[in-house]
Amino acid sequence: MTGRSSKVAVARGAAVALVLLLAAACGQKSNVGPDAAAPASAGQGGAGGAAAAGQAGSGGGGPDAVGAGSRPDAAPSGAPGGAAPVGGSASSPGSGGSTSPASGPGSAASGGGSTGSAAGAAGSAAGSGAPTGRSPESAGAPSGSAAGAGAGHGPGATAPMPAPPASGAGDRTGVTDTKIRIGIHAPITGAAPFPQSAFDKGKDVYWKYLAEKGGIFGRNVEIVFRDDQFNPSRAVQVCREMVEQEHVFILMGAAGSEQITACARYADTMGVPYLSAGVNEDGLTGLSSYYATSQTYVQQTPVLVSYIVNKLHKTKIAIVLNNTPALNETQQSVTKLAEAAGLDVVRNSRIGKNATDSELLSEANALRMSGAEVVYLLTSPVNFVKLATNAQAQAYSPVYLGPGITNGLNIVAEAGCPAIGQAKFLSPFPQLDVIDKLDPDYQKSYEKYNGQKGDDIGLAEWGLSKVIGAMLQAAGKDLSRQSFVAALQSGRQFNTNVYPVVSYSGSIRFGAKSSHLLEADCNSRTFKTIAEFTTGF
Amino acid sequence: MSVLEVQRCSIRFGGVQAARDVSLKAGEWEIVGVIGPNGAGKTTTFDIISGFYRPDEGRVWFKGRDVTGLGVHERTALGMGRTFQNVGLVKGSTVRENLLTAQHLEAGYCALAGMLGLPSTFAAERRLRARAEALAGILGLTELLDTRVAGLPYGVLKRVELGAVLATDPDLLLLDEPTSGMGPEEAHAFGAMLLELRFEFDLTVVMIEHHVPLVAQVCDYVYCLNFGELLAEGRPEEVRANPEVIRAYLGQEAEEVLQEGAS
Amino acid sequence: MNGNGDRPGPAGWAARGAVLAAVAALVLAVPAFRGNVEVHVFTQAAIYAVIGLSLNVLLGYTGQISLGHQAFVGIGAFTAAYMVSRQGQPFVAGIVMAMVVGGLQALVLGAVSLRVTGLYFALVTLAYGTMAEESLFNIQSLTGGSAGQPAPKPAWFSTDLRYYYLCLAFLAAVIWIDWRLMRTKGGRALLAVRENPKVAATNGVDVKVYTLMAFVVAGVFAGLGGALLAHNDTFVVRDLFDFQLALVFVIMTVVGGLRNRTGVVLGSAFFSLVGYFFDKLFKGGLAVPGLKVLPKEYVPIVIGPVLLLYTLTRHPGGVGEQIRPLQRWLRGGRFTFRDTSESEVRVSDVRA
Amino acid sequence: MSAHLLAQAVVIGVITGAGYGLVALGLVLVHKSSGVFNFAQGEFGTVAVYTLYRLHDRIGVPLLPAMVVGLAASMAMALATERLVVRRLFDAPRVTLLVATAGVALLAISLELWLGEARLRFIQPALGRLDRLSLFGVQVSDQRILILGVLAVLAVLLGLFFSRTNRGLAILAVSQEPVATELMGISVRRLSSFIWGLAGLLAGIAGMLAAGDARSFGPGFMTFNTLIPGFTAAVLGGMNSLPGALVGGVVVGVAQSLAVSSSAFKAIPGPGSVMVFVLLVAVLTVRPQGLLGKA
Repeated sequence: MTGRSSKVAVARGAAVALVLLLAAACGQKSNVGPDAAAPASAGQGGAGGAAAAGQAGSGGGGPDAVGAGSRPDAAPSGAPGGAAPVGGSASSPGSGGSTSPASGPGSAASGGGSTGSAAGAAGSAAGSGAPTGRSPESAGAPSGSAAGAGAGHGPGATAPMPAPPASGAGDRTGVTDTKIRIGIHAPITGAAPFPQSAFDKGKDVYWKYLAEKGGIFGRNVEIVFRDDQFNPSRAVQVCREMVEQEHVFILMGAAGSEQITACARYADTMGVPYLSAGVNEDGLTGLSSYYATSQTYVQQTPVLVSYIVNKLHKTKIAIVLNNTPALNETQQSVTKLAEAAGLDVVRNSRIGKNATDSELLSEANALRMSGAEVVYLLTSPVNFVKLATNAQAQAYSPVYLGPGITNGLNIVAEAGCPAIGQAKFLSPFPQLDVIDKLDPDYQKSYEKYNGQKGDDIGLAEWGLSKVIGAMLQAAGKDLSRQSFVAALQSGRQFNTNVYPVVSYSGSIRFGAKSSHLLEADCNSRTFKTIAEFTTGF
Repeated sequence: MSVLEVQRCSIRFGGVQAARDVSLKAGEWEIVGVIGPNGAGKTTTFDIISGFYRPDEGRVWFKGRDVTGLGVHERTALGMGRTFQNVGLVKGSTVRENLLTAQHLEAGYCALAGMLGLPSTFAAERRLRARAEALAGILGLTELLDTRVAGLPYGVLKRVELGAVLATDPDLLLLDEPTSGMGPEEAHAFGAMLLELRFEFDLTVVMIEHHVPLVAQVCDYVYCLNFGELLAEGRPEEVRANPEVIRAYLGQEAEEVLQEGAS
Repeated sequence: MNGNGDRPGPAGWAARGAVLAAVAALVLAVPAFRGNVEVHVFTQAAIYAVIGLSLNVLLGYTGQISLGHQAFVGIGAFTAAYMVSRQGQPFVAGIVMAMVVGGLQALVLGAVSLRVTGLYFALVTLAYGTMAEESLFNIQSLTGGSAGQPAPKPAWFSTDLRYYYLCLAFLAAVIWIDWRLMRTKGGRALLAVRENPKVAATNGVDVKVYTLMAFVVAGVFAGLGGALLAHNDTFVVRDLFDFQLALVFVIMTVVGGLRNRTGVVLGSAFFSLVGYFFDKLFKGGLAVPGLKVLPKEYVPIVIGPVLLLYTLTRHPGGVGEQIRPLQRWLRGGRFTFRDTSESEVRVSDVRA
Repeated sequence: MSAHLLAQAVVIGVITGAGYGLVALGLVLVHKSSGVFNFAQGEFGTVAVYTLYRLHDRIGVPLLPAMVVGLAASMAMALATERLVVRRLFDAPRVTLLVATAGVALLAISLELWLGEARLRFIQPALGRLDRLSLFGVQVSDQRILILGVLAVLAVLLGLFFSRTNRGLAILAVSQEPVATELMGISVRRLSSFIWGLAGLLAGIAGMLAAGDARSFGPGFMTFNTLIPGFTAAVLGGMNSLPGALVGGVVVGVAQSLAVSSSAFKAIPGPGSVMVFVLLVAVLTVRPQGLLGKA
């Protein structure tokens, strides 16, 4: 981490070098002396740019001077580390509000109230900085998305579903008497994609099934899907599209911790409820609109450690995580608990999301040299399979295990067998071998609508949809973002018998207590469920 | 004191001794000719003078200053101008642009200032353009100012090139075969023009030339090179009479020389 | 090239004025009536134009190829993001720093280009881009690693629309600088150096210095483009700056038409908007019978190379060449196709 | 790092380097004959792999015929490139050609993304045991032994081809004296298509071996993984020496794996690419004629 001072030094060096060069360019016969000319004109360069910007400001200025006025203090306060994105992206909704016709102040107030208190209760570092920084934004948020609608109605705008103006009843964006629009983002291209066909087949099954049973108070759910390309920046863009163009009621993230974190932060600034399978807590803690539908990585750690100790009876463990800051907490918790449980952590390493083959090869080699019997693994499926393949090529096959949303999918077994051996992953959803026992409707419905047996990707979507369905049901007939949030925070338990039971409160957003443990079976090249709704061993 | 003085310069490329102990002088307002059969090292000598090559031994003095260590552009800044055997122009640009490019050092503002479009630079540009047009007038190129150089006939190109060199405001003009590709009368006209220009722009001229009549017409002094060495020097008619020179020219250009002798 | 011959009458000027007004309205007014998400796309087009002009300085004016321009841009983007969200500096500081750092890294590469020329230099730039993508942009303390770095929009330009106008202003500034550069000694020197360093030198141009200057200018423009890009997305991630992007930059500049300002701007804008228009035409991707649906993300890299090869083999002048007659007309000249055929090939000549 | 780790890094490096050497061979061939830097060389290989995958893993065509078709595909692509792009730009500056071939590569990548889906494909090892023999504790699979073998054989064959056969000699002649060769009644164009075909074949082989070794491949994987190291290898060899290219490949491979596995570079992410970049610049500035070339 470079300090301010060194940065300044760099700046000075930079300036000097450039000036020297330009001075050289100015040298020779020209009457303008280099030393005099270059710095002066350089100065003008900066000034010129600034001036240009200024004019643009006055020239292109929209209405709202107030919202803008309130910004400058927001920016610096958002500066240090984790809080930055909050303070930063906070600017967009405020602006959204600015361009909007003054709509539903009542709703704004209420929204601000609830979320603000929520953030306050969550007493994390980000949280503590939050309420002051965020309350105006979350207040502006509902009207902000409404504003998006207003803007969307410009010539040729493609918003098939107009958002009804927010009434006193609350923010009903994406909700009509017959429809509820839900946005979901997942990677179907990029570094660690789902096979698109499977994903598309699965995403509507539960909602069709529900529609036949009368929907949710007569409303059917319509899914808007976007590919986030396994890229956080892209994820934010597609979430913007879904919120500001498609006007969805809530957002869901299917997989990919970085994408989920990035999008959740955006959703938070817009006051749009955001649900995803549990991933990292760092960066999500204190977000007023975020809810995890399954255990976070940290929550899964004790389960895994107890399994290593009590079931595997191994002692030498290596820890390999994707190299992203959000997983530092996971690495710490695993290391701490493992050592506490008397395990010997022989290697603790991070590998890049786009690690090259040679890097994975040398990592596999290093693991082998470390003599680890168990590898706690939290990486993208691709890196996992490549790593295992390289390890096997080195005649080294430890037991792989870890938390997972995607690593427990059968495509991983197909790709990775035999290299991955009896890899074990916790998962929010069970595997196909037990689903008929837990929820016979899944296979029935899947076959009904797709004419073939359902796969586990469909199952994952089914489970998540079922949770959301239960929540929408709980929100009651008069559905609005406020009533939905109220239902979630009521502390009521949502039981789907597919995903673990979850319950939230104003301060508890990682509300799941159990997970399923899956194990690779390389004879059938599938994952099998070896423990359902487990909380430890 | 002489404007240009080359002192015993030698240079070799790999095995080839391109120039050995070449020395030559050019006084103010002099027009000095450099002749010699092909491959005699004339152009090499020019490259040493103008700074493209650094001699292994020897020195180059320009206006009483040792410029041996200076780069090409620095010598230009001191007032050395040079043309090339195969026309040295920016072919993609128009005549006007070429004449402007040549005034690089006359601009009187710094590249950065120009880039930022400071008011002063607009004035300076107007000045440069005026000067370019004036030059074009002198060389009878006014009509062609906005035509792209690439298409123009060889003779015209030579004139444009001359204009460009003059635009750099030189004190010394190094002309590499200025009349190549010209007919006798064209060449003669050129000679006449050169004689005028020398006073108009008070120039010292060193020119590589094959056209012996032209050499006779304009040169005050002539050096003859052969195999990279100085073969003879003196006033044109002396050199032309020099038997060694005739022997050197025997073969490729002998008959030419002889008939010149006759005329 | 000033349109010579008879000047147009008042009617003629009116017509020209109308055309210009229409263009201005398209650029300035239309976005005001679109949704934020669309404005975000238009802003990107403006920023791509800045990047295209940056690459044009190298490819067009100095004849130095850069296949690592994603690094130039990326470095600007990450610098700006770092300054704002890690150092708590204001937006302007971020922009300035991005330009300085961009200029410096270009300067270093330029120094290499003085020793390594032509094809080999192209290799160096390619390797440089990949190195930046795989290594530099993964240094967590500076770039946030694969999680990326947030880069909030500046306070006064927090709405997409205002930010769009801000970027237009920057684009205008860059165009102005580029225009003045080519109208003054600097630009003339660059063209001379590109075509024939010997001639340039005899004209008094310090070849080394001007080559480096070109790199610095390109680097500064690219840095600016990167910084603007970062704030437009409010979020920078290394995944954006990959090999494909570098090629798209080259393609948009070449197809736009090297050394033709308007052409480059159009070409760049086109390649940043093509996905958007494609999406408008075929919602949810083009379904070619018998083939997979073509998602809009891939459109630029599918049609880009095709256009590139077509341009190189058929119309080396690119778009710029095709619109020359129109430009001449707007400048008050006649609408003719005369002298639109420049035989000279438009991608840089190799230096011996 | 310990001598043991060092030895391992070297072994791994030699193996990966062999792959680079194969790519470098194709690059050098094309450059020798037509002075083109062929940025599409990598993608020729990827296309071969995709064809093989479709036929073998999807339709179930037996391996050998599928491989033959795959190689044919990469050769076809190479020939198409030569005919439709390179030939049309025959007189254009070489950099134009470079940009054009880069365009071809991008086109191929985009088509693979579009039609072949953006995801990585995993394949089972084509043959034999994974731990055939163990060098310094590095398990060397049959696949890798095969790579080294193929490389050796190709090297010998090409060597013979260029020293013994008329056509080989003719190609060398072209690379030295195009005009003179034309005068001698040898069709430079026919030779050039032949060369490109050969380059395509080499690329195809390289691609299949690489994919088989990594046991996975995706759109543009040859370009992303091997093009720059391949070029660096070729440059190390002076850009026109076939043995030089092979040696260069091994050098690059070893340097890369040393960088990756040594603890010194742990601070830097992606040390491999940094090493390649440094190597490339160093060679070009210090010893442009390549390691084997004479000053």
